[in-house]
Amino acid sequence: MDAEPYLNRDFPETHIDTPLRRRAIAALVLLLGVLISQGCGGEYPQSALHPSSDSAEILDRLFDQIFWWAVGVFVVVAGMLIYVFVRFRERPGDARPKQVHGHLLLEVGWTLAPALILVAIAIPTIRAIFIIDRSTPDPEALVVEVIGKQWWWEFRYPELGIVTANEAHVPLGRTVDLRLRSADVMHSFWIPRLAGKRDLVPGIENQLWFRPDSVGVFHGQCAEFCGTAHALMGMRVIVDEPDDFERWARANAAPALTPGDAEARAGQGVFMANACVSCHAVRGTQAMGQFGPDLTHFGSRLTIASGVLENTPADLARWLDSTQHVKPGNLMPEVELSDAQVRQLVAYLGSLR
Amino acid sequence: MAMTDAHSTGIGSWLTTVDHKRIAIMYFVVGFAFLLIAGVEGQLIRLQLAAPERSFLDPDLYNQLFTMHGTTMVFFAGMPLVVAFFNFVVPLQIGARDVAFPRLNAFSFWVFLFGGLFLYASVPLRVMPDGGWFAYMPLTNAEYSPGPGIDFYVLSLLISGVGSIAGGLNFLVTILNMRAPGMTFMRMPLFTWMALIVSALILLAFPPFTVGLIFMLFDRRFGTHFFDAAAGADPVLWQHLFWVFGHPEVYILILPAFGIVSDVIPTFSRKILFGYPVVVFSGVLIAFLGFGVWVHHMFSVGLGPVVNAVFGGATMLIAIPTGIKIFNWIATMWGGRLRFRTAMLFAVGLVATFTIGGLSGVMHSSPPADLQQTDTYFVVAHFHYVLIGGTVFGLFCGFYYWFPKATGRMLHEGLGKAHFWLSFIALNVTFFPMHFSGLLGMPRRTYTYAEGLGLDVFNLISTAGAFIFTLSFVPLVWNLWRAWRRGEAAGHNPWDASTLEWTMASPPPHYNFAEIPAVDRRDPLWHPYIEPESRREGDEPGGVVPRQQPEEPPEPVVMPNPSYWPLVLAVGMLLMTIGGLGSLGLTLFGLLVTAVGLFAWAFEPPFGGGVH
Amino acid sequence: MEGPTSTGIPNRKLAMWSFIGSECMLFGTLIATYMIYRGRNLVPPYPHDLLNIPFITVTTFVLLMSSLMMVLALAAVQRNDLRATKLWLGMTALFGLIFLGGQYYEFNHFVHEGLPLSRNLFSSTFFVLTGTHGAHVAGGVIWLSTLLVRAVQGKLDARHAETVEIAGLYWHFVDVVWIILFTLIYLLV
Amino acid sequence: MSRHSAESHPSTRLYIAVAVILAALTALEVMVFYIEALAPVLIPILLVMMAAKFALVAMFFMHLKSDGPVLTAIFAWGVFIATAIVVGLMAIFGKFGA
Repeated sequence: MDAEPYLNRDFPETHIDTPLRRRAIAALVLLLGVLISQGCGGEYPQSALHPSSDSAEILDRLFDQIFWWAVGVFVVVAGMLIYVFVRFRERPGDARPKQVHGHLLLEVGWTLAPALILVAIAIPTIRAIFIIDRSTPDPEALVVEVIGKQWWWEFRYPELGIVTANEAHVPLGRTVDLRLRSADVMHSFWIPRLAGKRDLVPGIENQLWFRPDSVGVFHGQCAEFCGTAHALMGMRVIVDEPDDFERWARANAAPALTPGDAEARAGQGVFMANACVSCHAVRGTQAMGQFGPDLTHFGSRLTIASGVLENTPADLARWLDSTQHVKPGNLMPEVELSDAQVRQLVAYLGSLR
Repeated sequence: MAMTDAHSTGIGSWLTTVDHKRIAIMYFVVGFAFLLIAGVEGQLIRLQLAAPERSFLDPDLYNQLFTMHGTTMVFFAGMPLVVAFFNFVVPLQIGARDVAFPRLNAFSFWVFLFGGLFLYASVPLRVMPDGGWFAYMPLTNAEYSPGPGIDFYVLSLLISGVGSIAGGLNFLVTILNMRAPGMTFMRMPLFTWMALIVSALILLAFPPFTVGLIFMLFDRRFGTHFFDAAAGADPVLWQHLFWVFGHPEVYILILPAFGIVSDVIPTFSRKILFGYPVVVFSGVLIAFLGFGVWVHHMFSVGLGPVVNAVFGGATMLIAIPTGIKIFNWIATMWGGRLRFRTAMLFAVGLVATFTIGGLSGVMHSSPPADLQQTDTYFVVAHFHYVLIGGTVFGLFCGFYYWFPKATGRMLHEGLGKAHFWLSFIALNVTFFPMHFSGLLGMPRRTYTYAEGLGLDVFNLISTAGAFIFTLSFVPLVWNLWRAWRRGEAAGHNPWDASTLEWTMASPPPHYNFAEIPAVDRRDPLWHPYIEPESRREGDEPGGVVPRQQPEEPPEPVVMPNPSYWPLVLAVGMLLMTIGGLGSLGLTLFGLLVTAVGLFAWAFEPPFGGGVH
Repeated sequence: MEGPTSTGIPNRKLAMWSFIGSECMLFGTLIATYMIYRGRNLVPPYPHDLLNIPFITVTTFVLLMSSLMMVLALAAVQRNDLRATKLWLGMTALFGLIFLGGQYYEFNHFVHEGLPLSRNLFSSTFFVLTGTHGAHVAGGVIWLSTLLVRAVQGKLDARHAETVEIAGLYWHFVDVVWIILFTLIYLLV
Repeated sequence: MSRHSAESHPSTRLYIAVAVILAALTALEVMVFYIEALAPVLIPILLVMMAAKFALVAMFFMHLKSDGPVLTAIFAWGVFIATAIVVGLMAIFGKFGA
């Protein structure tokens, strides 16, 4: 509302636009500067512009090509527009301009030129489609089943006998062949630095593949609106050195460790005596629930609740205490637990490494 | 009797009016109100996203807000505002006294209004739909969305869809059949041309959506299995039906804006449109191709390389006719005498910003590239550039252009320009950063985002831009108020424009044309200026074109009678719709009212009473 | 105000044809759904368990003949033969009613054989597709009945030939749709 | 095109002839359906006959043949887009081959 006194004045018709336009252009230039400096530096764990696999690299290179064509077209159009504004602005005493109906050659020209640019875009596009949209040709690929559920991810390694949630480990340099399914509604699997999106459709198995080319923790999340906690349906893909991956796979294929210290043992008792077991499985115990994430090796994970919290004792206690506050709408009921029970559960779950 | 009706301004006269100009005003007012409401919803969304991990809105409310924002903008702000311009401008541009079916026109308005009111009844009841404007199955089935929220969505779009189809029918027949003598197709103003194309699009695009909505309603209500994977169905079918409609819908929203700009740029360049036939046929081509590209909303579904390649290619083709339009607009300005009135600023603003939106569109016409862009803020940026930079700027352009004709008052240029620059800046500040946030990993429809993803700055700038948007409405409203209090008289043709609507007084008399004009060329009002060498074949150099309509009709004019029955019919349909929430009795009663209204309508004489 | 039109086609007739064009999309979408889901039904009963082709051939024939009645009614009203107009209009509506009766019998039979609307994918697609068509027939019967009443009242003569023609266009279109449905649903099982 | 030429109106005979052809085609369709030997070509035969019936009704009963190109264009446009959508959707859902 502070613009009111300024606007209250009756402007002569041309008064406002020159200074305001200059200011607008200045603001835009400034903004662009900020954005570009922002876009090029810094840490972007979920960026499509920083590919770390062959598959994401193909998409990024294609995007780059199209982007520069687009910039070229924009420069031409904007240049013409600016020229027209400056050159053909009406001045006092101007006569009516010469009337022109059209120009065949020009029309043909600006039909053909975009068509040629589109051909230049279409050729690499089609080449990329027939690489990306097919199943991987690599027979050595590591098959990982991904099952999207409201609002978390289940990962299964049929060859290795591993079931885990929200965090998938994969070895560096080996193609990963994902088989995507949904347990309920539409989801979309998206780890921008490793691959483009692929939807998880009820009743259909989709495929997606990539071969990671650097070690690290890659962020991803569900990209198809899937209900209340859609925003908090995150995941991590951890690319390990092959040796580390072997170690992880061996450990995770094994049944759960029996807790050593007393507090953790007490926590196991709490876990088994409460509703936890009806939804969660801890292989090697009588907890065999299938509805929630498999917790057999929960202690080895980086995050809780599909990437919402760090997997620290304090955060885990917070999660057990008020799941609905941490991740509103999620399907884990809030179980009445005493502080001591929470402590014991934290110890138990932390021991499941 | 009817003669007094035509001139009275009481509430009854508005409820029974069949005058296309009054219906246009009602469409405009209601559509504008919905635009403001949906704008507030968008502003709330931006407030929530101003910083990471805010808890200003809880997730359910956020999901409801973005659903209502999208649904309202497309169906209850965008379309009615487009139809408001059809209503006001088309009969005037083709030299007609009204549309082909005046009562059907009133009916279209009432069902649209009731559809919108019905949707917003979910707000006080706190059961707003929360499945997105696209309402993907199976999230929106009875299992995953048990409350009545989605039913509000389905039913309100079903009822307002009836109004849209009726409107499409009306304008198709009006433009084909009601043209003044001599107004051949290739002499029609561009806005009328685009209205014709859009009417055809509405007729062909809405039925698939209607069918999809009925399937959804039946799945939710009667236990059918249209989208039930467990029964052997494929929930992706909903996406197909939705986008078979949804993509033409985009053109339903953008082509009228193209039409407006194609009329405004020549006027303020003092130069006839460059390549008229090319601009017309590129519009036809865009509409035609629009039916063959729906899968580009679904590249990540996994339909296979062949399907994606075919639809990606078809999508790229659309860039050609779109580019042709832009180049022809620039060529029209080239060599002209450009007067930068507010309407012209919005027109040129459209050319600039739509180009950006079009180019980002080309980026996701490439299916592999789109796999990184779809469902992210990159797409949000794209379609806001297209829908604000295109549709909304086009509609504002038309608003500033035809306001003097509609009201007889001039708007203030300074305030108008303030409005333009604020909204132009706001558009770019709000949506340009979203290209970055999208590519850096921000998915759409998320009520929050984590810290440490590098998205904070972009989101903060976007939110700031949204505030500028809100601010941009201040000079607009001020301008309206000022015009109402002390706007200068507009006269017949304040812009020295070339088409028929500028031959009559402002505002036009209720019969529009005292004498139906005879037309023998394009841009009839400019023919004295058009040099002989640039005249087209068939233009008679000395042809007589009425420069100005006479004050009074030389002969009595028979106008359509006002009628209550369109309103009654619409009320009947509203009752059926409300009954659709679970009361069979109410549905049947609504059916009865509808039937009564229909019969009374059929047997009421449409013309005769209103001799002027 | 209903003067000569730019195309020479009366407004209402042009509107009816445009509406029919729009209806093509409505039925097209319904047909597409039926065709896509053909053979995907997982739960019995299946189409070939229930569809009775001889029976539906008879009702198809009745609907086809009603189209003949309809053009005869139009021809009659155009030459101002009111007796024939009443006869043929009445026959058209009657044949439409017989078709609807057949459809009622068929639906009822299916439900009794264990195929209510919500039974499976086949019941969903079949009932909604043929039911939408049936609703169109029912609307047409009501429309023709009002014309018949007007004719009996003596308020329908050659000046209203256009009204009859438009109702006829609608009626024939509904017939055309059934020609397609008959082949796609019943003969291509 | 006299409107008052009483009973033996030429168009009446035409309409009856069309109706007879329609009935015959319908009978033929059902016969074809029951002839085992035609099973491999059943679909194209039925589709051709269906299209023929469709065209007969549209051209003669709905008078498209004599009513001029505008109405034909409007109708054909609707039929064309609808057919394209049906065929396109069926192709996407793998209904042809595969």
